Amino acid sequence: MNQQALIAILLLSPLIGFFLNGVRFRSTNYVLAGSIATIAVLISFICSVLLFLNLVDLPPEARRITANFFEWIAVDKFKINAGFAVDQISSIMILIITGVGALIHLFSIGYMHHDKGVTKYFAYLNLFIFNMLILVLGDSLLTMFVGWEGVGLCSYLLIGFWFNDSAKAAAGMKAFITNRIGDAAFIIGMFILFMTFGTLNMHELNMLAPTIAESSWLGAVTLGTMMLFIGATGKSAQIPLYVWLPDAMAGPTPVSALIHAATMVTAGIYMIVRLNGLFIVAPNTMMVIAIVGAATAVMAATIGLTQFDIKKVLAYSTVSQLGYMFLAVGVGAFGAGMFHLMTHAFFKALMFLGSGSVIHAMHEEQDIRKMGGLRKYLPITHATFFLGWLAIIGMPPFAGFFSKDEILWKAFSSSQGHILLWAAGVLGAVLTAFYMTRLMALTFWGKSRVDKSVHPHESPWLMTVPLIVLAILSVVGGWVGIPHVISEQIGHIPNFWEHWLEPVIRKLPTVVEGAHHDETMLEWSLMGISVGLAAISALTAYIMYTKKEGASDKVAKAFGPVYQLVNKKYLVDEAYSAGIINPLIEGSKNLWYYVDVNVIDKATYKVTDLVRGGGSFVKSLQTGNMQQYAMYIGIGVVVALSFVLMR
Amino acid sequence: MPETNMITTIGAEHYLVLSAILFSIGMAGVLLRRNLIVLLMSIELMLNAVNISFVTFSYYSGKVEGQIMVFFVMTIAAAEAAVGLALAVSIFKRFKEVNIRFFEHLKG
Amino acid sequence: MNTMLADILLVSPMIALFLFSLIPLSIKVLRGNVEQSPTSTIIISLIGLFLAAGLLIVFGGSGKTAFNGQLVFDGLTQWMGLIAVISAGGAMVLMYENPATRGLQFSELIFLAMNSIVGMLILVSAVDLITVFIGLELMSLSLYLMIAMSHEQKISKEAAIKYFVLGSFASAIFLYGVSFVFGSAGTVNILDLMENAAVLIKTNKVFMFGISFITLGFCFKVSIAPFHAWTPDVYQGAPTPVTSFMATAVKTVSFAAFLRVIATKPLIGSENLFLVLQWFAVITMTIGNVAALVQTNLKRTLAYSSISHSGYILVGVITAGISQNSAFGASSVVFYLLAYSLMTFGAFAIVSLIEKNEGSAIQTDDLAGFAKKQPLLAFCLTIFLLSLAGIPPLLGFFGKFYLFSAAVSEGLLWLALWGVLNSAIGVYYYLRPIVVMYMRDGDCDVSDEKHFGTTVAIVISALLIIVLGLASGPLFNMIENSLM
Amino acid sequence: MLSALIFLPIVFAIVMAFWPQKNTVRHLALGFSLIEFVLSLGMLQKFDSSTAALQMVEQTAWIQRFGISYFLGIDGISVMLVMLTTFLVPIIILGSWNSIDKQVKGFHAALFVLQAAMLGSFLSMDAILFYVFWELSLVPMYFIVGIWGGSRRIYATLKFFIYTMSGSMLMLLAIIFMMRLTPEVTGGYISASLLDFYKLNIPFVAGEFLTPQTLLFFAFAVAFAIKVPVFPLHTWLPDAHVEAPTPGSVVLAGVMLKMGTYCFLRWVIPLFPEAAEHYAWIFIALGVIGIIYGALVAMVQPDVKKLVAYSSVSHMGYILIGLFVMNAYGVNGALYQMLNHGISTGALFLLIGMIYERTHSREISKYGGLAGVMPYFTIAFVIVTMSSIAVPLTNGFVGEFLILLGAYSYSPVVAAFAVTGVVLGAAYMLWMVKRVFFGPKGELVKEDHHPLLDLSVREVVVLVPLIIMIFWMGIFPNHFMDFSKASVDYLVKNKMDYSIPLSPNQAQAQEK
Repeated sequence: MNQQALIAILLLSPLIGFFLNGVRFRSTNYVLAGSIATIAVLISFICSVLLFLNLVDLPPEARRITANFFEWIAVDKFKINAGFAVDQISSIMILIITGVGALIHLFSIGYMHHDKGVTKYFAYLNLFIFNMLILVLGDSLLTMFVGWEGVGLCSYLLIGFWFNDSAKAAAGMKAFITNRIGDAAFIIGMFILFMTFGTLNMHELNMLAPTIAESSWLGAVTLGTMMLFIGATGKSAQIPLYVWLPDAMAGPTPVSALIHAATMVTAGIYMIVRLNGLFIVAPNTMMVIAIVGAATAVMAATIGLTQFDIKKVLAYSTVSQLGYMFLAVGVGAFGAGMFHLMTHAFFKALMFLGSGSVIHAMHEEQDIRKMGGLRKYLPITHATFFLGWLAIIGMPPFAGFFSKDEILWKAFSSSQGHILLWAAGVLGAVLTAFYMTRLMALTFWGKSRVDKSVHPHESPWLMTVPLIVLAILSVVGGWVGIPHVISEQIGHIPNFWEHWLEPVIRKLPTVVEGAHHDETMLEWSLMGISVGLAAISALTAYIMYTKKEGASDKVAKAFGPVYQLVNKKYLVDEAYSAGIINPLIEGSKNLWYYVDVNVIDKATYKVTDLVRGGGSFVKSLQTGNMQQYAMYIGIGVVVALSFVLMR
Repeated sequence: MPETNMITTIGAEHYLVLSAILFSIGMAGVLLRRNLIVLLMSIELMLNAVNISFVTFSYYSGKVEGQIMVFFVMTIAAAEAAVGLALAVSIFKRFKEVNIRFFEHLKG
Repeated sequence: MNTMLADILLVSPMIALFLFSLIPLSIKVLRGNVEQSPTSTIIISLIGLFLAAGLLIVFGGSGKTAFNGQLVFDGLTQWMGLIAVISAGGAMVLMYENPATRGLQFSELIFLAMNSIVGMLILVSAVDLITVFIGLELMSLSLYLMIAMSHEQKISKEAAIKYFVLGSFASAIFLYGVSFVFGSAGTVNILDLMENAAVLIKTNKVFMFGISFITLGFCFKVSIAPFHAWTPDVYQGAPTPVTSFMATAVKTVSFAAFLRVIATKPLIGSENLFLVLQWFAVITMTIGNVAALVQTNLKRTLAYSSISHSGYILVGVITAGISQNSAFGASSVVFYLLAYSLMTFGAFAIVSLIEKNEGSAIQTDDLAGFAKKQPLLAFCLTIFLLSLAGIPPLLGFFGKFYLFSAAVSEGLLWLALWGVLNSAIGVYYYLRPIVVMYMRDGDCDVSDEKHFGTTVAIVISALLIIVLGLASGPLFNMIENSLM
Repeated sequence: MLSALIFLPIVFAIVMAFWPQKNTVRHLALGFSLIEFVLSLGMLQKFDSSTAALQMVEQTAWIQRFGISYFLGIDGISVMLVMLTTFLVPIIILGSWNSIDKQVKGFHAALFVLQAAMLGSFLSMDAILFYVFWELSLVPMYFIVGIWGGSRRIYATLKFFIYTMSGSMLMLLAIIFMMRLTPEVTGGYISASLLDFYKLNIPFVAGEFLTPQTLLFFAFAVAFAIKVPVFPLHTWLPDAHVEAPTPGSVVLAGVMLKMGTYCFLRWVIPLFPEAAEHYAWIFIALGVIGIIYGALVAMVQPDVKKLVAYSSVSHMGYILIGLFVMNAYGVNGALYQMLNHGISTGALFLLIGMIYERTHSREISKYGGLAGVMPYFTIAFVIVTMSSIAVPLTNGFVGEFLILLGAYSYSPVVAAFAVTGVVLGAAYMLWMVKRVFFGPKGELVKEDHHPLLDLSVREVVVLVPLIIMIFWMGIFPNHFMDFSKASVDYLVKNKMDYSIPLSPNQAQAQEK
């Protein structure tokens, strides 16, 4: 089949699904709605696979399929096509999006079947897939931005899906507005790049990027990429714009899995990888990205330690993992970043869906303090969740291990790397292991604290099948990118991942010079440190939360105010509202009251009053006494005469 | 205008000054007096001042038109007096009042 | 004999008017002081007016002088005369249908009105200052009586006496000025004055003295501040038809005479007088507008509005005075007066219709609900007021446009600027009645008297304001060509 | 053709005024407005978008003495605004089907006169003719607000009228002054033709305020700035919008505000290019202030209509910036944003009108949870909101993006400030949406005595064209921009020495 047609079908299929469900959004026929939506995404998935196979057939340097459907905006030199490109990077993304997406759609049929708005829900979900595909396929920054904002919109709609709850609607709004801050910077970034390079086509931008790294902070590339990165911090929930993501858990759980774990939130990383040719010549930006990523990874992880809402824990975990990815791209490990993106998509989607299954079973209960011992009620969920847990804490040979290890190694060894970045990464890993284990322990293991009225039960197959598939992926997903050091030991399994991405990824040199053997040793030892620490951490958590009742409280008490601070999420939200939002609203009220009402209108009234005052004055001269009138005439005559004759 | 000597002969200036004084008196009357009839008289006085001025100019310039104009002015003054008195009479009949301070209802 | 006949033909409009004015009065006398039906009176006088207008059109605009250069019949005479006759005719229709004026003495009132019009025609055609004075007095004396004689009303008497005293006072000032002009120049004929005025103005202070007095006398008649003070009181006190008569016809002819004196170019050659007039124009516009803003009485509002319009027209008169070899300024004045007369007449006509009984003071707020009861009349009043405010494409806008473009073309930009600023103030009080009519609930209606004639006159004026507004170009050309 | 476009509505208005049957007035009006729309489509079909030339020129002498002519013409700058006007009127009539219940005939007559005046201002190529239409448009609007408006309608309508009138008075004087200058370029006779005005070379001295070009520039600019409205002159707008009946608000926001920005493009920039360039920073700064100020103030409005009114101030700030950066991006974007704002804000006002008809309240705090009660209404509202806050693939994005791009190429600082509007715009709109549609059911939504019915068929018919336009213009902007591109590019390139080219046969016609 024609490649362009494939791309068109890929894109349009979810859109058609959206319309089919959208026009009958009040229907409660969840089977029909779910089937339409799932089939639409499945079609896209098939197209993605076909495109991927087509791509594989092409020679590595020519692996790029483009489709220009029409000219979108054309003003003067600014010409943007509705153009889409499938290359090595985007092909992986569309596979993840449609693949994981299809699974989550399937899961949703089971999860949402009791909801009145199920058709609307599926419509939104399809719309999201459509926008996400535009985001990843768009071959220029602007077309990407279309999807970028589009997914934001869907996220807004889906977070606020249960709009009758004011807090949920507010969470949606918060997500949109926070993202808008990033988007504003993104727009400026596009302008800088367009003014510098005369194009927004990402392929061309990568080509045109200078070969020599730009050292100035105010260089066009540095500024431009910095702005794009600020955009990414909004979409991918990094410091300082991450605050929306935990609140976004107000949406239905499959949405959290799809949008707020697997796909949308990774858009920032994807964008940077897509523009790696550009970012790599802006070392300052790279440094900022790495630092922000590392900081976010650690900070979000610490918050994750203290949360009791199952989805909140996962949300902070997502923020933390996204931090990892930024750390990766920040140190120039674009391939590793993408790799972690993919594995994370698998295991985090799995965990979210798993949590969904738990919540479903627990009748909308999300507090892990009220769970415990669910293993026996939810065996499949537990098993799959368990695999996901192993993946996320980076236990070999699960998916997370390979990608996380790659990132840590690059953070240490790349020319952009630094030992502190590595240390932060390891700290993050340790914390992750701890809170994830805590989550497992409190939810599935130990004694049941389940309320008597609740009778947990395993979810139907519609929900467990996606869990199983994702669990398998979480296990094997990492095997496509086995590092050399390991593959050398176990039989030279080629690193498909690196090989595949090689033509489109620019690499930074490794600074750890020296003999090949030393490097290998180093890599092994670093790997050992991180895995070992993580394992210890996980074990500690396991003991603390299953074996020793009350140990956690003691620890919490020991930390006292620090614990409180972390539990309250470092009071960032409060600081934002006290420092920015409330002053803005109060200030605006004052602006309205003082400037509009008291200055401008008052000034207008002053003018009218002046005129009216003049009128009253003239009126007061008009006394009705004719002699006074005659006097005016006399005065007029005298003044006029003296003026005429004197001068 | 013939040469005149302020001190020895009575010249145009004297007449004109007289006319100006009369005119001013009339003006002052209009401005200050309260009685309607006196007001009418003051206006007549002003017109007559004009007449003196006309005659003076006519006499000293040797042009006769000025004197003719006086006739016109006198006629019109008479008509004006007639109208004025008619108004005054009708007002007095109606209101029993000739003080012009009475007529201050229209104002503002 | 031939010159005699020619002269008589030239003044035939006045003669015709005078003869027709006698008819109703004679009938009344012959019938033993029994008032004949007002309808026949008004018909006879309207025929007279039409005849006069026709004669004015036929014999008027030749540029010939009559009676040894006392009267001149040129374009200015013709246009201003026609405007005056037509608006006076309209005012007479109002008199016929207004309860305050249509009484036992209707034929006398009409007689006075007709003779006032004769005075007006003399005024517009006079080129000799004494003739000007005669025309002025004939017009004014009739007018004093017209104001006073309508019924036993306190305020109309008061208005009459105020107008009379101040008017005579101003006449005396005017006349005093004439005597000085005569003294210094040896002539009072404007055409003769033109020849040596330029020299006299620079050298002779007595002449300047006289000219200033004359100018100020005119300023009184056309209610230029600070000589305007009589206007609101008299306009308010006089019966509405007479007010309409004063505000349109009288003002038009006064301006015509003013224009004729001033536009005799050298007279305004004095820099100082020129400046004084400019300041007067500014003060007049301002006073008229700001005072109208705070009025509640509709007639008084219109009176102040009339003052402000005098200010605008004075700008045109000044322009006409200083413009070299161009009738642009003068034409703009004529055009503006035409527009002004139509819209002012219309506004007063509607006020006249609304007056329920004698002496009811119509407040602006009383108009509430008028649009519901009388949509056509309300629409017409809207047209008049918008035209007064200068909203295109109505006639008033083009009047202002010509006036101000004439001023700009003569370098009087600041006067034009002040004029437009004032128009913006004016908008407020012109919109007020519209607001009240359309946007407030009430039960304002016309009085029960018959009002067919007035309605027709109103509708015709409104139509003329729209049509002439759109066709203002050719009209202006006609005026300008005839004034060349 | 163009004359027919302008005068047909006047004929309609007269017919309306004398139409004997009360109950068919609305149908008649709708039919008339559709005829007008079809006519304008015919015009569009004849329009040649490849040239910057003035087309379909009609010129007849009107007031020869002053070179004032009845001179109509259309080019790329005006064509889409004409279409916007004819497109919105049928929608307005259908949208006000039930809300206007007194003096129906009068209302529609006023609406048609208003339409004629607006079309006239867009199509006039003669200064005085333009001024006539410009002022004429105030009168019907004045009545629409004053008669059919809310409780403070008289205050609002007077404020509207006097504000606008004060500005245009200065403009009249400036026009007169410019006409005085034309003999230099016409060979001796006065002309009010815009084409002759373009030829004028008015002296300009940078930095000195009292030079002709600067003064004329400000006289025109202030008049238009009041209409737009630009920041410190904007206070009439919220009052007028809040008090106006729904159709009045739609016309006001949809078309009348565009008259101001259009005239900046048609008059101010080409006539006084040096002054415009020299003082552009003032207007750009005011535009930026307008964006931020409008957005902030909109955020705290308790009345939903006032919120949208202030959002207009914010949006018009964008357009102003786009115009005064005077590059192809900015101007194209601004012109496009005019259309967008017309459609999306028009739609917002219609939607607010629909809910107002049901509840008779616009207070945000009394709503809440409307989405559960009126889902279709909510969908429409959210779509329009997205357009208003410029989400890609809706019309608003294209215009806003191009304006920002233009602003960036003028000065990155301007773009940096202007871009805050992107955030604030989302904030105030979504916060309003949240409070009105989401959350627990509010006081008005809960009440049983007036059941909140979802959109009727008529209302759907009103909204669907607007929503179609929102997406059509967002996805295929070229379909619309192509009409104006030639003219705008020509203007931007030749702004220092601008004159609309005439195609040969038109030039001949003008010779005659």
